[in-house]
Amino acid sequence: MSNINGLLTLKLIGFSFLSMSVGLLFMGLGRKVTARIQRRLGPPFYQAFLDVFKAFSKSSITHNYVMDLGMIMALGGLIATAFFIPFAGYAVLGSSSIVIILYLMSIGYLGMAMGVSASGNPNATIGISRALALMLGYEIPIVMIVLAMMLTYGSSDLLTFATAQQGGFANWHIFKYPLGFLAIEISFQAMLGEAPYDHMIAPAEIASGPMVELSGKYLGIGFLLHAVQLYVETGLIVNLFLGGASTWYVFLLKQFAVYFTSMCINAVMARYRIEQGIAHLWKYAGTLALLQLFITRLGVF
Amino acid sequence: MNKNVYMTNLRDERQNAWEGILNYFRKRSMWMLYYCTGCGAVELPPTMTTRFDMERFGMGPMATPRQADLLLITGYLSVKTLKRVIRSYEQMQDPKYLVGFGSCPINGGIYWDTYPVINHLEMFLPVDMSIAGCMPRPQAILDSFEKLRDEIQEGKAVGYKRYEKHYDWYKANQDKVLNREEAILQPWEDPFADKPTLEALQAEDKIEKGKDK
Amino acid sequence: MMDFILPAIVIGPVLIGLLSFLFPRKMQWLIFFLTNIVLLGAVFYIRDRQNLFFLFELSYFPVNKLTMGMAYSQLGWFFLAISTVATLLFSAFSLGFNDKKHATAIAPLWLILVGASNGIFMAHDWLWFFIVWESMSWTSLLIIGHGRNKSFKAGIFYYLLSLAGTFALLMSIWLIFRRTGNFEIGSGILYLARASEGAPLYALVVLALFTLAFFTKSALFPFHMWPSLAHAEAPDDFSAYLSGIMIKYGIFGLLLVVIPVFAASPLHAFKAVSGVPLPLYFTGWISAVTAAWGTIMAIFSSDMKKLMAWSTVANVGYIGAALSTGTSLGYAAALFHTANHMFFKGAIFASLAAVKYRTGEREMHKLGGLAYVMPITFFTFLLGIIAAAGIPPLSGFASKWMIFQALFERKLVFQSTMIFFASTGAFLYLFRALHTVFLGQLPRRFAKVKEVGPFMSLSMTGLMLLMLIPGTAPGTVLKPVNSVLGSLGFEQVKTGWFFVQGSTTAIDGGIITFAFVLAVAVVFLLFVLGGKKKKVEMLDNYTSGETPEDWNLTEERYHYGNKFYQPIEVLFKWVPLGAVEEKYRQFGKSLVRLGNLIHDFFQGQRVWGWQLVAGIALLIGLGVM
Amino acid sequence: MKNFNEFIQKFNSFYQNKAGLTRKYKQQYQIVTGRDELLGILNWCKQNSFYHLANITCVDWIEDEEFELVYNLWSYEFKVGCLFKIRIPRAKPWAPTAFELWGQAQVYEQEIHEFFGVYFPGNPDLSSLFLHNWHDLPPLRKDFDPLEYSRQAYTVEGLGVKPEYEPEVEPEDNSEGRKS
Repeated sequence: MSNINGLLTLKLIGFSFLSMSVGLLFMGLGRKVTARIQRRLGPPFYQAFLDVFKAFSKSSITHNYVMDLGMIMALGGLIATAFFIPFAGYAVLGSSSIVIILYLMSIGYLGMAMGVSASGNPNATIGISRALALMLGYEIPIVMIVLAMMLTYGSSDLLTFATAQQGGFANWHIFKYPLGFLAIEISFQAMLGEAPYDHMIAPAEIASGPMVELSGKYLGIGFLLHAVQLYVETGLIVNLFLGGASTWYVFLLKQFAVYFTSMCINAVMARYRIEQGIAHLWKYAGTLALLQLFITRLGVF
Repeated sequence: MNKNVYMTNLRDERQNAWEGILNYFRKRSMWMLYYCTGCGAVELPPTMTTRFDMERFGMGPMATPRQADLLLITGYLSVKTLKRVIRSYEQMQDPKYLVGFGSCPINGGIYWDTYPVINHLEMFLPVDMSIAGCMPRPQAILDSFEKLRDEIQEGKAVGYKRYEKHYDWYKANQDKVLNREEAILQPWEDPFADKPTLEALQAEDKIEKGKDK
Repeated sequence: MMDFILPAIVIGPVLIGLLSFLFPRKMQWLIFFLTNIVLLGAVFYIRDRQNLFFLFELSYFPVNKLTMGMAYSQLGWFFLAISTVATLLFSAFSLGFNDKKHATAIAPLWLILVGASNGIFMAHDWLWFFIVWESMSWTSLLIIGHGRNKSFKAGIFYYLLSLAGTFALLMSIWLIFRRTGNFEIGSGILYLARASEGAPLYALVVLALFTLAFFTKSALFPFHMWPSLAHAEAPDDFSAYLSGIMIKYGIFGLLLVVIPVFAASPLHAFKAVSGVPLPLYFTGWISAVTAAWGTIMAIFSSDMKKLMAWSTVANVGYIGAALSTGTSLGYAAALFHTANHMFFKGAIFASLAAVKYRTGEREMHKLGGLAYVMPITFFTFLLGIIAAAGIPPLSGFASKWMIFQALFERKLVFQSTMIFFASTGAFLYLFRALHTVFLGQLPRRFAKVKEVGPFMSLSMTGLMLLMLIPGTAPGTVLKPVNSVLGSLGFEQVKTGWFFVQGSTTAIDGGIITFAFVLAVAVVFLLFVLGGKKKKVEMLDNYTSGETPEDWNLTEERYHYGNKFYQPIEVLFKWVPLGAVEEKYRQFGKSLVRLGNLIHDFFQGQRVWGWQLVAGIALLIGLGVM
Repeated sequence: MKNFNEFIQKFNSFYQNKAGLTRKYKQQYQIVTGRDELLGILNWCKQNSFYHLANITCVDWIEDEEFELVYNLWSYEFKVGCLFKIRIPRAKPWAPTAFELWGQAQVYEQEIHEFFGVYFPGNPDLSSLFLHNWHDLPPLRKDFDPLEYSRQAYTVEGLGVKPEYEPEVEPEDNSEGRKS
């Protein structure tokens, strides 16, 4: 509490815009990647910025105060999470506890879920119920991996994990915890809601689920939400497995590498049914993570 | 010169510099909602996929009218679908643009003389761009979108403002076809308005047959 | 120091309760409320007066001089304080809740219960402990029953389980008394700790009996099903008390007896798994299973009070898991979560009671959209579920984080995974409750529902504050917790007002809140800068261009609330979730059968024949002897 | 019944005077009968393997002043289709409902009622299915003039639509813009 001052406030505001811009940049690049896989030219890489700017300039509808509150709370919660992600070895708040990150992310989901289901459209709620059901699938493997790391280092600080991997490729956790990395890659796909775990959006089935009633700036907030989510989750993986980074461009490159993999999978996969998706996550990601945790636990004995 | 002009773009709307900047973003990011009533939608997949790739202009399909900027009417409109189109259009948020595909929304197309199909969409909703042809080819579609983008940048595609300004006029036209209360040619007098039972009808039939004999 | 303030706190409410039977109902609730205000003052008056006691001699016991009574203890005071604060808020709520239409006659009984509850927390010896424990049990039975048949059945079930616990308690007390010769709690604990080396079996049996007693009270596995019956069927305003405070007696008991024994006895007395004594390790697993089980059951419930009762079970599981680590961090986490759970679950039940007060409906899928007409209730519930899901910056996060730190200190990673599963699941069922009750579409019949009255709103606002403050400044609760730990002889947790040091890292509630508020402010700025927004009515929704009236559908069908997590239900089809209940039911059936047999023996058709045979056998037997 | 010939024999022996069975194409037969025998024969056919009612249509024979109802049946057993035709007077057209034999007949009859005005006593729902707010003659009757209707109902002249507003701008501006 003592280190709150004007400078920190400015830094945090800077970080909030950084996280949004990085996410938006990735979204544009991701669309480009998908387009190239489909042998198209694709939109320009800054397309996501145009989209968001346009969305904010449009007029919009709201159903009630809960919708406004929910959307603001969602993006606010996720940006607050982004503050805890160490960016290129720099934790702006001085703390980067992974437990905080995992729990603080939920406020984003809660806000989103609350905002869209206050719109009164049943499609939105169906999407939310799918997203939450899926959450039960991917959170468990992630937590097991995180616990395995915590076992090794006796710390739950993300920055500690990142700094521990410095000094060449061989130290990266991707080689130290290969099973864990696989598990978290699968979970990451579900976390982002990309194929084969895109039941939440399902445009042709439930009219884009949670986003069905979002218009104008609400949709813009929805886009930013996805952008910040991208920043947070890729940042998490880079810090956990890819050795963090000491310079900002290396960090961004690594983050993009993670997202690139995900987009490649997304471009060629079909969608699971919901319970299949959860079962799949538990079966594969869960087993891999459990094995990883077991191995690590035995090593520590 | 043209005395038969019924619907005209609002050209007197002055746009300031800020609007000009916004228009740039609007034209570079158009999200479509297509109302697939007729055969027109069949030309959209080629427009979107590898060969023509609409996405390079920032255009893409959206699931609901709330999210979309561009409403495509891809084919004929019957009175019953007109009602849904109006609802969808009114659920869209400003600025919004409406594009009529093919000849059906222009003048009824090959359905111009049928009883349920409306002839001119412009009487009911402000059309920003019409694409002639039955059906328009992807080239024509892309060309028209190019034109629409230019009009957006110049501030000419302001159908939504027209709709707002002349809402009474549009509403009156919509009401004329949707809330019709009287017959147009000849009112139908249902001979079975009192809903007789089968037995009653059979008995009546017997009597008539007896008469014949 | 012999003082009459302790009996005033304990016996006072009982006497006032008995007296208030004479008054009309409306007055009873006022008396209840006023008494609680006075109690709050008294409780804070006795703060830190360590050597306060009130004992009386039992002179009719000829054997040795036995005393019975109450004494101040730091642990007891902590429980006393948080429960008194919560009770005051609940009583303010009840004052508003019990109008002409909803009034129940439970106020005097509730006062007696408050007295008994205070007595438990201030107990000096087993005898007194047992007396107040018993009176708490039957009073709560009467309250849960409150003259309704279905409720009474639930109450009986609760009471039977309680009774089993009471027997276990009585037996363990007797076992200790036989060896030590007195009823003092402190000396009993010391004796048990010493016995754990010499006679480990004896110590284990006694501890197991105690644990059984406290598990039944706190609804840990396999006694996890009574809250879903009792909490759901109890009077709506009382459910908050039941779920917030009464479920904690078991936790208090564990902290009072079981934990100190393990702490005082040497580690090698019981085998240890990763630093945890085996019995405690076992309890930890039971707690983790309880947490997961309660979560899954909550996900499947469609009755909002039942759902929250299952959630209570899950939360007690967290507390139990934290206690079972046997570290001071664990005890602090357990105490912290106990306090937090008291407030957030109280808030949740209070808001649900407010919903029921206005709508009379308990099935979640029949409700919906109430946030738009009952904002205060909605915010209470919202903050309650944020706290319950352990989302920062509310109170639940700090305590859940501490629970994880405690589990991690012992490297109990698999238990942690289980607890985390429960925690994620908590998010699922809590959001479900939020959506189906408060969001979605408002049914037409509830369109004219209004916010609840000033007393209830005020009480709920108080509960909201009590959830917000410990989240930002955990020190407000952790500092008293530290003094409890100190008095029990444990190491204290490093904490400031905002800052808590865990085993792997430290958190700062102030920083988290600041970051969150700042992020929300940035987003709010963006939101304000964005284009114009227009408010549209609820049913102006995207429905493929159609309006529901076109399909002749009712609005109710559009509230997506029933079978909310159907995919998960499909996944858990193979888990015998009702197995324990089924076992109890079979046991009950065989008891009935046995009863029928005895009944038949005396009153059946062949009664003469049986009695003749028995008589002859008896005669022969006597003759032989 | 083993083959379709047997069916024909039986049919002829039962309904010789009431209905005529003729072959139209290789796999299509035609039964022509009257309104009174309709349900009985339909029922008999259903009992004897023609248990699929594909659809019901109506033909307007305006010169004969009659409507023709065509029931399209199919037998999976014989792989034979059967057109079942009755004629009813155009002035007051009604026919008994086949709803109790085939559930799907309800919708077909509803549609025929809407587009031809044929009444089916016993059908539970004869409300409007496709047309919106219709007050004219049923539109598929041959005495209905769709061209004239469309002209009066949907064109600018027919609706009497006034200009949205008088264009005040210069004519040059109009010429470069889009035409209406």
